[in-house]
Amino acid sequence: MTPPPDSIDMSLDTAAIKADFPLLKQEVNGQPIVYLDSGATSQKPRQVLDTLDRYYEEINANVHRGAYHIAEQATSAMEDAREAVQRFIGAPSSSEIIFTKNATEAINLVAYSWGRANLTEGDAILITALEHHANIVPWQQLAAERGVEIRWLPLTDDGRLDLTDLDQMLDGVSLFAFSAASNVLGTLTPVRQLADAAHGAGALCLVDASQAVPHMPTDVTEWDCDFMAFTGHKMCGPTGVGVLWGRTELLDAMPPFLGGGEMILNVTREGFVPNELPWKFEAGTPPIAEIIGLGSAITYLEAIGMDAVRAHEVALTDYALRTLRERHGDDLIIHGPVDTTKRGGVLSICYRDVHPHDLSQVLDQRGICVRAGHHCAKPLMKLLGVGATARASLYIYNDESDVDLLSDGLAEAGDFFSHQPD
Amino acid sequence: MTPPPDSIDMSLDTAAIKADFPLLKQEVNGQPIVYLDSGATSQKPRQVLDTLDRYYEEINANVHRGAYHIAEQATSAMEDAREAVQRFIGAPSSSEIIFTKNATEAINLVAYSWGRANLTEGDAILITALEHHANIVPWQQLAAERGVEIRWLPLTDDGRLDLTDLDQMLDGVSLFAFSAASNVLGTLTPVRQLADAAHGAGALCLVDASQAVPHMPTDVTEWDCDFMAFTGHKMCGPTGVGVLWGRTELLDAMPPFLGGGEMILNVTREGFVPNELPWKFEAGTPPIAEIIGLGSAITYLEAIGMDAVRAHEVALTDYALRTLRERHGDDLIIHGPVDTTKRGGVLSICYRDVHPHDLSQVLDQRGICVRAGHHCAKPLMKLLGVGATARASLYIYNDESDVDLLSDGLAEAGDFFSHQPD
Amino acid sequence: MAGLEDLYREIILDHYRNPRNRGELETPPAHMAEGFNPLCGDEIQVFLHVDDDTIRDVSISGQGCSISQSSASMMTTAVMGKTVDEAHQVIRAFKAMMSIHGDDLGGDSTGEAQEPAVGLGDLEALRGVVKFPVRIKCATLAWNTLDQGLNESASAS
Amino acid sequence: MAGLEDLYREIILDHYRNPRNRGELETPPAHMAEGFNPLCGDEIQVFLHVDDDTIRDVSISGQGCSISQSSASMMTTAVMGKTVDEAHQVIRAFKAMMSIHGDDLGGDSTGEAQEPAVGLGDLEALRGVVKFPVRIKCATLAWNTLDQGLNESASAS
Ligand SMILES: Cc1ncc(COP(=O)(O)O)c(C=O)c1O
Ligand SMILES: Cc1ncc(COP(=O)(O)O)c(C=O)c1O
Repeated sequence: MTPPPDSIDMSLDTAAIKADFPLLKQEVNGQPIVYLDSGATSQKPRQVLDTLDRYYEEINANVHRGAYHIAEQATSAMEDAREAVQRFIGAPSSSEIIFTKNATEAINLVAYSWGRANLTEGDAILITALEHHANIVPWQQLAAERGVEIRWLPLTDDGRLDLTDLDQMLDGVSLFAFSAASNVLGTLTPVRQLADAAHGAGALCLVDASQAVPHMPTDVTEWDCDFMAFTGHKMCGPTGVGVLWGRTELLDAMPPFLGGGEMILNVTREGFVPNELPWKFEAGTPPIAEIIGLGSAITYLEAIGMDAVRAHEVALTDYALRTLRERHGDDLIIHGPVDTTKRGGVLSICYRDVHPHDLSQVLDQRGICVRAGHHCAKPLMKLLGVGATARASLYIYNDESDVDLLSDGLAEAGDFFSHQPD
Repeated sequence: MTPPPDSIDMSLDTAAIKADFPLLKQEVNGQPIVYLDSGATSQKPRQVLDTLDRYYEEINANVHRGAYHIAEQATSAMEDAREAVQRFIGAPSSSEIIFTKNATEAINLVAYSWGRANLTEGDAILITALEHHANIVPWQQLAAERGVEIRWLPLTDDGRLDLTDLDQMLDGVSLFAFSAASNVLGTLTPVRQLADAAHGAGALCLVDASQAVPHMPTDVTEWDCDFMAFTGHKMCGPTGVGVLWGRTELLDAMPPFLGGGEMILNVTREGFVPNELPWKFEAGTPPIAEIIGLGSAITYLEAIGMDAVRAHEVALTDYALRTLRERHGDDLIIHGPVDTTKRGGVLSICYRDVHPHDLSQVLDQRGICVRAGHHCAKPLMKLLGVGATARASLYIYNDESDVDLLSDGLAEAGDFFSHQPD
Repeated sequence: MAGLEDLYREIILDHYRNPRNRGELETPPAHMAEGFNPLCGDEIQVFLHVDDDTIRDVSISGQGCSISQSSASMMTTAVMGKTVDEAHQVIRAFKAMMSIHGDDLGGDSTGEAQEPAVGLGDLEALRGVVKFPVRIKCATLAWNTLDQGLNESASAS
Repeated sequence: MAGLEDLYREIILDHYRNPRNRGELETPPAHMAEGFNPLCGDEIQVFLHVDDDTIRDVSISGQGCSISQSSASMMTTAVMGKTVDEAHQVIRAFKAMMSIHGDDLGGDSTGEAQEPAVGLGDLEALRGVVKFPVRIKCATLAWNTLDQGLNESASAS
């Protein structure tokens, strides 16, 4: 919170970036759209949409099966995307990149395959108080089925993980599953430190990086984690594709999850022999166009540079925290860490006593898209003592004007709901 | 096999249809592409690609979560697609339409959720000798885990189901899982009769309709089946989306499968309350664009009319069987039923002693796309006594000229491989 | 596009700011039913004291947006003192008003198209909600919970 | 785009039509290793009689396309009578030739870029296969199976 008050060094040319995103040219109620819900899903640049079109218009064919020309091209485009993902997250081998339909399936894959094969009554899993349902419910399902204990790492008052008792809580734990970045509080967690602690206690760790991979450089080798999950649609990619990364030794030892075509070496009436990695975990026709589209999204983000993406979001988040608090003072609560180096551009807002749902309705009237609700993190909402928040989340195409319009919208909502009818 | 020998009543205007498919304008080796692999995946019409573009350019937003304008539009476009699917397959309620990533996930959903909740040691499942791996492996996984018995309904010599001992084989069976149409032999199975037999024996039935829904009118109510699975990419839709339909009573009683966002009503530290149908089975961000694209594919097919689609394929298959056999005589084996009213447009070919892989390579040189391999049906290949076949599969955009080119290509491949080097 | 005034009528804001029949009733004799809106996190508890087939008392607790809270408040005044049958009629009438666009996905949509001839009074103010499909679930939350509560207390007695 | 003649050289067709060392060996003393090409359904059995660190006899059964069958046939003539170490060298050289485009997805691709200096003789005829990426798995199937067989018979003895 120390930069000079008025001029900000925006490392990105947001005007040029915005121009790449067709949706951001839309109008709502005659006003240009102000998209502040990238935490739910990002918009897609022209470049990614063109990749999808080209795929369908030029090389669409089922992969790994045909010896003909376009089938070869589709297969190699898909495998190129796998290598793009590998590079983007610093994975040692592309055969460790498993494509799923979203981050949720990626985490479920671990819960079903690794979890059912390894955990029984008396074992324990540690998660944190700020997890998304995607990193809670699969473990609760496993817990209910197997009698596995779930422990919850608490938070500090400003929404960071409270590590005071971490080692103690890790005692006897088989898996520590945590988010790299919170989709409600913006909190960035100290992934490497948590992974080290897990390993020190003999536990594996799984990182839900759904809110991190789109926003900053990611390196699973540096993180030294064991599994990592993220989702394509939050990082300029299409819907319908997610990624599980895992260490080869672990993936090799795990039984298959979904069964069907592609994931087998041989099938007889007596049984089947699973395929090699990564295909062992990719049953059926993969989301081919979507995987190739994700590869294109990675190319797009790499051209901007993930360091620049992060720098932009730090600067813009800082601007937002500063100007919103200056203008709205005590009318406004923004949850999560105040230090912008410890958080991402996710602003969960409570404004006066206006219910988040009503707040977002008023903002929508001005074309401002924010999300109201529990953000699939109900245990966290309970901890925060709220039923819902309104969440504005920032990305590469947002700039100060978006924040200023949000600020105006908050003031209007306050006026509307506090105006006395009689 | 009784139509007049030379003039065929093609009910479809294939030239106009072909013009809707951008990929079919591609050239391979300077020759127009001849796409005969729709059994693996179909090509996509301009109309579906436009729908995808419009979704991403105008209303892309995460569904069921935002109160803002484009989120409402995205949600209602997705739910409209669900109603389109409901109508298309004759389902009584749209809440019985569950979107998955492909047919494979749909069948796995039943195997994991219904299967694990209901079957134990001593129970039995009946499948058939012509199943795709997607309808074999999930049951083998379940069988290995639970000690469930798998029975295989045999085939007649011309590749139809041999129903002689059906009732006996159904004795003690909990689930009868079978394909409505074979992806190797083209065989259409008597779905209603099989469903009645299953119910008569107290078993449920699951229909893998992946090769049926794209090609003919489908009505699950008429079929009187219990579960039905199919996949979007084989019916002019995008990759990344499939469908499970199931009866409400069954789906309601089943535990959730994948856990995460969307599929819950409430989550506390103690556990979760599953959502209502269909969302209970749709964890995480759905393949939104893909679902909407599938809706668009259905609109496209409905405009043609599924009766007309089927009539076209019957006529073209008949033309193909007739002309190929006339010209190639004993050099050619086409597996499966000869009666075109009992089969779809899937032609699994063995030509002289040319290996299918080599055959498809020669065809590829002429721009003809056929698939060589086991078609994810290894137990069936073993029964046929072949390691692989070359498969040409027909769809709405194919016409006689495609068949004629295939026929020429077969002759060339024969020449090439029988030509003696010395 | 519909404007904010279509949604937030004065009478709605009034019930939101000054909710009627707010609080908890002692259980038993009252019965408590709980409802969730999984989309926005709203939770509601409906307390119902049914005696001799008549709703003797009804109250609301929980949290929610202006639409869900005002709908709940108006609902309490609409069904207070009514017989269970009459209450079911009001529930049907209200739900019919909320489903003009057939947005209600659950169940089959045959039949229920016509609005039963029950006057809705103040509740008419919520008619504008159907123009904001996402908010329909807010408006119907209390009603679904009441319905559930009536069924539960019927089967309990 | 590469033409058919790039793929189907005469020598390949010759080995396909007249496969060398086809058949089964008695096990034991021979060892049998089995390989699958999951993409096209090809299956191969490699029978290996290794004695005193030398491949005394090798034969092939199974089914496959012209590329996989001719590659297997040439392989038998290339390794027959060779020591296990020499055989490994040929395997490495052949696989290096087949992976010029780095298409081999499994394992890390560091290091192996250079081709070892082992003459491949007739096997050079298979060089054209790399222009047809789908067929690389056909050409390498026998070799991977031989590799596996050598390792298995080493650990068995
Ligand atoms: C009969 C049959 N069942 C299931 C499938 C699996 O479909 P998907 O790969 O889209 O899951 C296919 C297609 O490959 C098929 O032909
Ligand atoms: C932290 C976090 N984890 C997991 C998810 C789930 O992603 P998806 O819905 O794409 O599976 C999300 C997004 O909703 C998220 O924010």
